[in-house]
Amino acid sequence: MANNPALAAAFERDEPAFVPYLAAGDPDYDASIEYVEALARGGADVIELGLPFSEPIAEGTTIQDAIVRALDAGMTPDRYFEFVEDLDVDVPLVCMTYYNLLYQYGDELGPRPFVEKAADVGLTGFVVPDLPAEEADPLRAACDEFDLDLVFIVAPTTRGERLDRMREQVSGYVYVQARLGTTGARDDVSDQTEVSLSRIDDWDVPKAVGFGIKEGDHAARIVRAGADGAIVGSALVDIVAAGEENDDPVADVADRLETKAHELKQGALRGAEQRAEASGD
Amino acid sequence: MANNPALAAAFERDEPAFVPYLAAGDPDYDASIEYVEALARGGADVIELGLPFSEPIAEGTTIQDAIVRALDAGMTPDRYFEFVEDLDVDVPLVCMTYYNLLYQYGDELGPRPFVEKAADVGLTGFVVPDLPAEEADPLRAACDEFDLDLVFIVAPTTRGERLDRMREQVSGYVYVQARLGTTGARDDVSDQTEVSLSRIDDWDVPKAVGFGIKEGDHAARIVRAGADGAIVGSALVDIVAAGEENDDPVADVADRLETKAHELKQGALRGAEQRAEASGD
Amino acid sequence: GKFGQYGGQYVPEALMPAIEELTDAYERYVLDNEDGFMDEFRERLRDFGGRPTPLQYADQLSERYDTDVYLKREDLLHGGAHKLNNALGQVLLAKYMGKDRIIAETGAGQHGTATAMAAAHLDMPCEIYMGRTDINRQRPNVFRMRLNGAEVNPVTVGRGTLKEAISETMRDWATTVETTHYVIGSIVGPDPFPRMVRDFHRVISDEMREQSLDRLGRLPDSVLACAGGGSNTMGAFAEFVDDDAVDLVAVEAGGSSLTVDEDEGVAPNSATLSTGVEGVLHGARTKLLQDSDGQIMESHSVSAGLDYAGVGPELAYLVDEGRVTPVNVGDDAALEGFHRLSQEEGIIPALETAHAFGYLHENPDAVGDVTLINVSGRGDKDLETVIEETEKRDLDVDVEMSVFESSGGAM
Amino acid sequence: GKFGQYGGQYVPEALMPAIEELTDAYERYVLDNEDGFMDEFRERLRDFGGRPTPLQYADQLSERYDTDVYLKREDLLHGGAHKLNNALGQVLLAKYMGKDRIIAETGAGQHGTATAMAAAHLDMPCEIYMGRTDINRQRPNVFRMRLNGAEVNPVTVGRGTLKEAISETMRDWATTVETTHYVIGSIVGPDPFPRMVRDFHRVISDEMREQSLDRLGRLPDSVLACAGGGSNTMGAFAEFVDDDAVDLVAVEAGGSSLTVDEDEGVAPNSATLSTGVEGVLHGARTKLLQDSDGQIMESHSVSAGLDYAGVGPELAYLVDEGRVTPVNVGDDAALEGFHRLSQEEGIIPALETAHAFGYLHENPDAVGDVTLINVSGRGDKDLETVIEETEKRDLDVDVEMSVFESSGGAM
Repeated sequence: MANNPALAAAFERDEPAFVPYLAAGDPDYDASIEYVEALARGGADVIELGLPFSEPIAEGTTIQDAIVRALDAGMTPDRYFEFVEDLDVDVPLVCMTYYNLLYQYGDELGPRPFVEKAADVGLTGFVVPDLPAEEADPLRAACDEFDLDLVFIVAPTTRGERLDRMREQVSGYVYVQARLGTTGARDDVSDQTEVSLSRIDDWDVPKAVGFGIKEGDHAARIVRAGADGAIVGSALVDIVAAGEENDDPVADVADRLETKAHELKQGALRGAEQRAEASGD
Repeated sequence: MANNPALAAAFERDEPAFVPYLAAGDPDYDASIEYVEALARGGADVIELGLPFSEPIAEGTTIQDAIVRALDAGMTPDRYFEFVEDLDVDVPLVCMTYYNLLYQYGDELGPRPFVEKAADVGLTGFVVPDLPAEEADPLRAACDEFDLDLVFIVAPTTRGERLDRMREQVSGYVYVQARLGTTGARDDVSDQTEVSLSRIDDWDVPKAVGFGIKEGDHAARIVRAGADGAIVGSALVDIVAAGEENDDPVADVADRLETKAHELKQGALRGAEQRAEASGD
Repeated sequence: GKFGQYGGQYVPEALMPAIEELTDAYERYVLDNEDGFMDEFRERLRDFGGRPTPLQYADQLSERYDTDVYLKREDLLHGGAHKLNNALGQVLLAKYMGKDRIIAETGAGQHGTATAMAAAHLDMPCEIYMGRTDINRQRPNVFRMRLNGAEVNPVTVGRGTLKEAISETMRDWATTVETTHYVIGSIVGPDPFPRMVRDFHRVISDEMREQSLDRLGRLPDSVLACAGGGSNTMGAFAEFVDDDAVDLVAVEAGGSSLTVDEDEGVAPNSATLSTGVEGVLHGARTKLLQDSDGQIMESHSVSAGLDYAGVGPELAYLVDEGRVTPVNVGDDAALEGFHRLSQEEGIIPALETAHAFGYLHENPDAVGDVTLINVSGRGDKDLETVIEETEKRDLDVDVEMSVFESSGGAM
Repeated sequence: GKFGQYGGQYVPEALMPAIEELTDAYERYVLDNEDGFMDEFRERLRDFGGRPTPLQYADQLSERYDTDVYLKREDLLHGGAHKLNNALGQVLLAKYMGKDRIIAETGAGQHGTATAMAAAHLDMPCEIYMGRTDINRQRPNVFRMRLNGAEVNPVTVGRGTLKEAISETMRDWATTVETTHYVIGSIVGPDPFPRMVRDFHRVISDEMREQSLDRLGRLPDSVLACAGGGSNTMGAFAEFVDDDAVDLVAVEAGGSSLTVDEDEGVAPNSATLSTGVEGVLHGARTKLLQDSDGQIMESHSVSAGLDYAGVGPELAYLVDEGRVTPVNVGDDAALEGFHRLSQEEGIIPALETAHAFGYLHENPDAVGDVTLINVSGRGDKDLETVIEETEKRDLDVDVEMSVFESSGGAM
């Protein structure tokens, strides 16, 4: 199920999707534009573009620090929309942020003004980590009105009725959380992925897996386990953070991001091949 | 009433007694010997010789400091008795100390061993500021046994039954406290003296007044008010303290003490003349 | 689990199962007293906590303001504040739920110390998240937590204070949710926390109401309580909400000013009920101090325990309904209230509590003939702050500490 | 007014009339409840002080020592220690006597803060004498006294600690005796103080006995209390003295050693009941730490509140009679007791109190099946000392405070 054709198209190609995340405006507006465009060049199929919120309760320290950098550099919802318009990329952009920013935007309380503006600048959907299915009706309605998608996160702890409720609400893709905890690159990608995917096997949305994917091999492994896409955030934010810390030229950091994106995309593709071999397709 | 003939004799002369106080061993053994002897030369009729106790609750800061100096220089009850023996003076010595030192001395608890030793070295009596008449029976008994006197302090607050109890116990002389508070030289000598003296008018012991007498004129005033003697402590201890502080030669300090003693004795004599004139004797 | 439009459960999906499990446990153990949970809770509150706490007539204040002032002495509860009611309730509940680890956030350290005490008492491993800044300025409370055997985890992100500590604790919980219970320290967070924390603190107003009827034969005209997150507030109000004739006054920290610096993202107050705007923070929809974009402001109060940009959703609702009156009192008046209660009644209150006395002083005619004030905590923790902040100011009530400088003798 | 050969009234004559006046007031108001004095006292103890304090079952200690351990929670009394019972009683008595000024001595500051609180509560001017050394090492308690409006007079003579402060307060009293009452802080001093202070603290054992009978249907096998001057001790024992089957154990501070340095005049302990010799100090005949000449020793304990060279004459008597068993516990064991109670029961005790738990740990078989321990005060005042003293030692129970050094993040 999908509202937004562009986002739907990204998952309809006959290959696993690579879905990188960066916080918009990290470490500053101009550099961030370069970095996001580098991801696109590196093979991103969808980009989750973070709109920084001051209390990011679902993020680990890596992304938290990125958010602080972006806020300090002056990122706001309005600047975010400009940022999206300024980007020269040809992949669908999904807005990842917290509910309060959606709720406060515009003249009336509630998510509709934000969604309207998001549609206007060409965003394709939302991931809102602090908005469970139970509280999502107003955002769902606005998304439906403006043909945007609303992605939900399925956690390892999500079971039974909760899965049903989420299945009713989700569109675009489902974000499968590979392990408990907050975002952050880890060396292990949990075996839980396969189990988690099996629980939502019959959902009619693409399944993208995130949390802890750091290298091409990780991406390969989760795709082999059945994922339709690999979501990668912290491993990319680490590159931005290192560049910032070492005062590296923006172009160098952008190159590194492109290279990393390429590695991850290739990993995902490798995983798809392995899956095909394994299943004898 | 008196047990000790020497002490009795000191008050039986036809003039007011001058009763100075010093802490034995302040600031050290040898100097203290000189100082006490200087008081005798200056005209002392009786000397109250303090045996330093670590918790002198009835003393003001001046004498308290003297006691600390004496203790630091090694004064103990046994050294005190040596001290008395070493003194070359011809006036009766009264031991002023706290009850615990009397109580602990010797092989058995209780004041008897101390009193026995005191009699042995030639002391004539005791002033024990923390021993009210109610608790004095054992010490009284020992004093009677060894012909020593037991002086009590009558305070401005002492009234009625308490006076009667004290009258039964007192011997040698009665120490009339000129004002409330602890020992210490003050510029004023309270008008309370006359009132206090009138309360014990008919007691058959000499009345010596202390607390706050600092100059010859003070001594004159209390004698004029009816006192049989003037007790002076802090004003003399101040001289010792100043000498110690300025590192003055012992002989100089002794001279000053002798001069001061003389002034006080003369003041007392002047008071007696004025009293005689006023009563038309 | 909502209070009008307020409340709800705005948390990461990974936590939702735990929230559902907790809701179930709350309903069974707390609301239905399953397995005698509430009986054990009340018994431990009595024996370990020292309940009931007295309702004391304040001789001096009553005379000064010409009205009968009664003090609800939550400062006498074990640990020195009302906080133990909730901490003990939640740690005990975690035990009934079979959890084997406790985590909590703390700002000034009061909730952290209460949780550490309760966890030690009930033999549960406990970790407390506390901002680095708060750790450095609240050393005694850190000592107390460590002495009670709790781990104290410094949170270095952001300004290193309460709101960062809450976010960090939620992150821990998202990782460990299957074995761990998160003891939230106020009537905030996702449902069922606001209801549950209120119910653990409800004993305050339950006793107040009974003591008032027993002693005075009547209900009070007003109940005053300071309000930060709002746990002592709702604890003191809960049983009076249906008594329409009893005024319920929530005294917030007016800080140094009610105006806001949007550019710096700083509100020099924590008057959320008076000036906040509806939004979503830390799991609930409620009134918040936020800028026009929805970014959360740094709040400020001389009292660390009121220094929070949100407020319990139930209080937000009761204010909108007109049942609770929000008022606010600035730093200066709170400090004066602190000194006045210390000097005149012999009770050194927490700086949080002192705000309620600041309000009484400024509005003695507004509280009716009988007013009950919740003395939510004692002020031992605030001594250094009070002395420092008092020295900076020219207050009506004051005290000087020159005894430390002087070196002269006593006589 | 004597306990066997102990007690009496060894004070300067100037004070005797005040002592007689006080004796009269004690007999009329305290013993005979004239003008409803005791009724008002009990009411204020309840409402202002927070009585009754709980008798709490100690789950963890009971299991550890395989005996039923109950804690009498005097640490929950207003001010954080049993001291308020006496301070409130005496300040109220002074008011009934028509005095218009209060003076008191304090060592660690617990009695001083209790007196300052009581004086503020009852609107009486108050001055506290405190050694210069103690002032500098007990700053929080000095702050509390000042905040409650009391003057704090530094005593610079000698070592500048408790015994000098007592002497100095007696000096003040000798000057101002007509308008001033001296609130002595323990069951020491001239009669009627030891009897009177005991009677104000008697409520502790009165409640313990009743709680024991109510809860257990029986009396305990033993009652443990720490003993410095002995006020919490006699408070915890008084009502049990006639119950011959109840062992009464006074736990003194063994300090670093029971041996004595005569040359330096220092006893590195305050085990007066165990090692002291009969003598006269501060108005009473009792057991004392003194050298063979009768000079009073400097006592020592890691716990400032036990650090006194004397002891209440009634306790000295009860020890001689065999009714009270004196035992002693060294600094190390007291510190371990402190940590154990903090970590296992969630109660941070005063270092004084901790001695009783040190004894329990060393002698779990000596206390019978049911033992009641008086938790005479809370340990907030001792945090810095405990951390410092713990770091110096290699204890069985320990806690490290590295959270302050670390600068890493939490995750």
